[in-house]
Amino acid sequence: MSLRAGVVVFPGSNCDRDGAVALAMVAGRKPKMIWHQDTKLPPLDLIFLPGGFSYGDYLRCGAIAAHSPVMREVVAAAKKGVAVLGVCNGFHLLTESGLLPGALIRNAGLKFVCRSVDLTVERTDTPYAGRYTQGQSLSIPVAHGDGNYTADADTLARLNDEGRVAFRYRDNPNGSADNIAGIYNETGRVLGMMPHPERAVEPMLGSSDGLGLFQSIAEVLA
Amino acid sequence: MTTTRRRTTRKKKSAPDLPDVQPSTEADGIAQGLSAEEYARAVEICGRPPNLLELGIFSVMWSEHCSYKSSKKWLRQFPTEAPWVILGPGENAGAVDIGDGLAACFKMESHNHPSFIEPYQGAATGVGGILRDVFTMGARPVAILNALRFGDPDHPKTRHLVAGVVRGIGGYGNCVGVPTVGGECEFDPAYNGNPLVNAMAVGIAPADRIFTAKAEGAGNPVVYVGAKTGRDGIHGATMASTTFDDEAEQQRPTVQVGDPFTEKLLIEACLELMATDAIVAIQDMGAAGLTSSSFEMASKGGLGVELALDRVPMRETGMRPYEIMLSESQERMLMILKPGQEAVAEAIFTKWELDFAVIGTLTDSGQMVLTWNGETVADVPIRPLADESPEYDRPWVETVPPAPLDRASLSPLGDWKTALTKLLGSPNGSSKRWIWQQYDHMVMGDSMVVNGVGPGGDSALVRIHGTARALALTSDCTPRYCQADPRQGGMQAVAEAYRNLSATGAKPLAITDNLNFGSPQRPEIMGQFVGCTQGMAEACEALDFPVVSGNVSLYNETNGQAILPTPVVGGLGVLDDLSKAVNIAFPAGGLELVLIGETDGHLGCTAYLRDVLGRTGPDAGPPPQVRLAIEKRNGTFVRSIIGKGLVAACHDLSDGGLLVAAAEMALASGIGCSLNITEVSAAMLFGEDQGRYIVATAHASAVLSAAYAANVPAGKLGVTGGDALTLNRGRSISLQDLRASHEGWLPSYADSET
Amino acid sequence: MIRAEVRVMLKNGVLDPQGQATRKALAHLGFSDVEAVRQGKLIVLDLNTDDRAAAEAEARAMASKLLANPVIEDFSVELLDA
Amino acid sequence: MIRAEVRVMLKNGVLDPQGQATRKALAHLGFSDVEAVRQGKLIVLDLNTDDRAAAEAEARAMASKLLANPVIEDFSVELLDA
Ligand SMILES: Nc1ncnc2c1ncn2[C@@H]1O[C@H](COP(=O)(O)OP(=O)(O)O)[C@@H](O)[C@H]1O
Ligand SMILES: [Mg+2]
Repeated sequence: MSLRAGVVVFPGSNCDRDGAVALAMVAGRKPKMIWHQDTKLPPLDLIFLPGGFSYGDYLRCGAIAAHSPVMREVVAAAKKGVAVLGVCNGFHLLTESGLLPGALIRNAGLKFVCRSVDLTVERTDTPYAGRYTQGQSLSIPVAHGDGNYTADADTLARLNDEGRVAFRYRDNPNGSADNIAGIYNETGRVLGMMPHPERAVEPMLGSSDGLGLFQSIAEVLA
Repeated sequence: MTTTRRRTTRKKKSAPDLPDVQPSTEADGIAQGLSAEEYARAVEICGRPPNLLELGIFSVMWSEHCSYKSSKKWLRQFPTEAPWVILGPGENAGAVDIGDGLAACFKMESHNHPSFIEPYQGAATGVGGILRDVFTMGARPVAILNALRFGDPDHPKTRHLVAGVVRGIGGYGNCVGVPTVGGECEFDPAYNGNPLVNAMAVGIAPADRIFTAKAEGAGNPVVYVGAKTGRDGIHGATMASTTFDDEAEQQRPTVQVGDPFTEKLLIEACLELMATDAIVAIQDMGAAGLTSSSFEMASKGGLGVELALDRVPMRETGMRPYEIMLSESQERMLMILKPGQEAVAEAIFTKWELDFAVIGTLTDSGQMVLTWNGETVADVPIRPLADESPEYDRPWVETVPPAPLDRASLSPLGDWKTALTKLLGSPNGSSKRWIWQQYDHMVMGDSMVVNGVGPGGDSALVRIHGTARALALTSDCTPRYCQADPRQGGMQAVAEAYRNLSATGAKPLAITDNLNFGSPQRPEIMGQFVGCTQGMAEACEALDFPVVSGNVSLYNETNGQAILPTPVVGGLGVLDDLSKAVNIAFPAGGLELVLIGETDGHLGCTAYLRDVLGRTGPDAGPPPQVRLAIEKRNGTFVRSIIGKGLVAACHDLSDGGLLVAAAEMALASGIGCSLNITEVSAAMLFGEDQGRYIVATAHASAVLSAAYAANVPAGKLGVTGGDALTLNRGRSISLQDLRASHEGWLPSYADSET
Repeated sequence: MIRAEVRVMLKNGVLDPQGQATRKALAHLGFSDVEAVRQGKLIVLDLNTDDRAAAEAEARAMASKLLANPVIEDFSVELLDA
Repeated sequence: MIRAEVRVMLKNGVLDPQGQATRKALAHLGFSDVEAVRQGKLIVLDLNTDDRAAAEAEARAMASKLLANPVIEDFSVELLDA
């Protein structure tokens, strides 16, 4: 079986095509593009919430999109165990819709930052990280103005204790608490991360380190 | 969603009461920027004094910005044709064939004045405007470049302008999801009162489905889409100087604010509609908004147009026809649809939550007729207004280039390491990473990384999605050369773009330009304009590198202090096999370095003179000569050896000459080099002779014999390796020190508070 | 018509990078007795109603549903006359 | 210590894309009688002084020098007690 992936397109999404290209590379077929006003999801193994500026990131990043009709379905699907990967603006959506704890605020440097960063793989026993090794260093780009992860002390302690930090920055580009670059939900099937693995899937893009994430998905979820 | 819903005006006025329809006088004409003679011509064309609304139309259509009245004569010199050119100047953007049935559409535009008033919004709306020029043609935008010029870093306004402009460009480009892949950023006191913000956009369209602004078919509906119209950017002077001052405060024109989110929706909606068969013609509403867009579409088709202005979606209450016609609200487009296609179009725009309104029809009357609540408020002939738009042959005086430098008068070089460090760490020579890291330069997943390096090379490389080809993109101009010798400076801007493309292996195809100058009413400024355009035309001709689009920005001066003549050239090239692309970074140690081209040691007008010796202006001598036949020969040679796979890295020599180029190559990868240079002098190390490249190669003898065969001067320069830059096996400077200087200046300048 | 103002501020304890940067910038401009700066949002709503109690309830509902993020922000609502 | 609040709003007539997007989003959520939404900034300053007149003058100076952009924004200042 090949991976049934869906990429949700919100007004203002702009990494939807990049995500679809990366998923097609590993899935052997094109993912379904899902419009934000859709009220029913097709059967899917993975829902990809892409980066970009949904609704211009006006008001708060991801806030308006989190209330779109399709997000109700995404939340319901996630609760039933469907895997959901939110990258960048997709991570904003996951926190805004309550699928992941905490919030992402303005970068500590106040500037948009687009560059490659080094990440440490914190955990490999999830559908996203099986192709990596514990502690492996990945070079993956970030591109965001609001990627500064914050949560209250209890939440941070819980994330750390329960091993729910997916990746940490080796050189923190945005001031995130505990160098958090990505986190899982309780089951490890929902992952939100600021770096863009879909921008690191072939040497021409400067790194293929993101490919392992998509390969893991294809292997485990299909 | 508004379709044809009527807005109620606060104070309902019937047309005859509107100030807009009162007859104008010559004084009104002059107040709106027309000359007495132009006003007389307007009266003649109308057969009566135009009313104030009509006068507004004449005034914007005949403005320098829309009519190119001072520049037209000189723009005609530019070569605009080549077998690969699909559309030359005259449309929203130029288009060239890039293979695989695809076309690249591209253009550059300035937003200098708005960026000075409000740096963030000025720069942002500049990006928005140039993107619209490109997707109007049916091309999906794939890249943005930005060419920036600021005043003296120590001038009290500069830091704030740099921060605001860069944030604005990023704020818009990042949000619409088009990568900003390259550009320029220079500082000079001549821009203290007048920074330059030029933005270039590049898009890709199917070569056989390019949309134009030529209206066809009387009776076809005229449709307005996008954002609503507000009082943004209505020409301040015009408003203030007419009798329109009741409710003055309320009607004050406002700064244009960009809405990149709406632009993103507009891109998607327009491209979706373009994939159907509904559109006859399409035009974005740029400068002079609805006036120039409707006017141009009708005049290109030889038709008339009738618009019901009360149907225009409006953001504010109480707007009058004059304001609607002259508003420069952003993110709006005008289209002519095929009959009966309104519903198809409306459904798409509704899906993207954008305004859509049928506001008029094409006619065969040849007149532009505007109505307001059913009453005619303007009726002007289109053809005569377009045909008789003024054209001036403004008086000009030729710039006399300074006498050659007396080399003996220059202080001796001293320590080359100090000079190199200074050049690499000067405001102009420093790395612009601080800028491009604030731009999403990777979105869309086609920005190429070669030898481990993305931005910062000679040209940006953008894969043509789904193909094995890539576009190479660059923007170039050396204003200090243009000031000293406009003709040579104009040539050099084109030649440098040609070199920057060639240095990646790409075949240079065509250019766009942005001609930024002071007031054309001063003969010495006009002389700069004439000289620069002559030089550009010669270079384009000689290099087979035609001009397919461009923009002119005049009157860039404050208190009689003009900017340096700045004809920015945006170059586009194509690589047929992207795997053959190279960039400036040394990929490994142990490679040999070969210098291509001839070195005479020209020091006039160099960065060395300016940044190390502090000599500028007439004191700095003439710029280096551009020898076009040699440029072409050397460029062709470099492309051929890259194409044969003989080259591991390549960089052209520009500001700072040989040593700066070698240092930039080393810094890009972190691999050093050791150079052998017989004469260690400022002239040899830092001279800016044109037509030169450094090539790193594992096949030096093949490169040298190919050069010999092609009659191209070439010689071994050194080898790569280590972590320092070493001269003649003697003294060296560590890359770490060079990097500290090169990467240090801009962040420490721009991020400090005072 | 009733005008409601929703004031959204970061919760105490949540780092405010913008406020901090503003404080530094003010200090550089010579405003030396600024102890602390917090930056928030002001959202002004024009509501098509004349019922003040309903307007307030509605504004609070909008704030808690969309305008503020309860994880990091507090809000307050004030009514003005439009 | 005196607390001053600087309210910064876009001038009348200046496009407010954030406010517009928020209004649409509220409508989608079923808040149908929202006529208009404008979004501004609220900057809360804690000033190390007890002189209310001086505090107000200082807050105004900060607003016109840094906190508001006079080209597109208006501001107002209000004093609270900290
Ligand atoms: N404003 C800018 N935006 C993006 N990139 C920039 C900007 N300014 C400079 N750069 C990048 O920095 C590098 C050096 O610029 P420049 O010195 O003008 O190059 P060159 O001399 O090769 O034309 C180029 O890769 C250029 O694209
Ligand atoms: Mg170059």
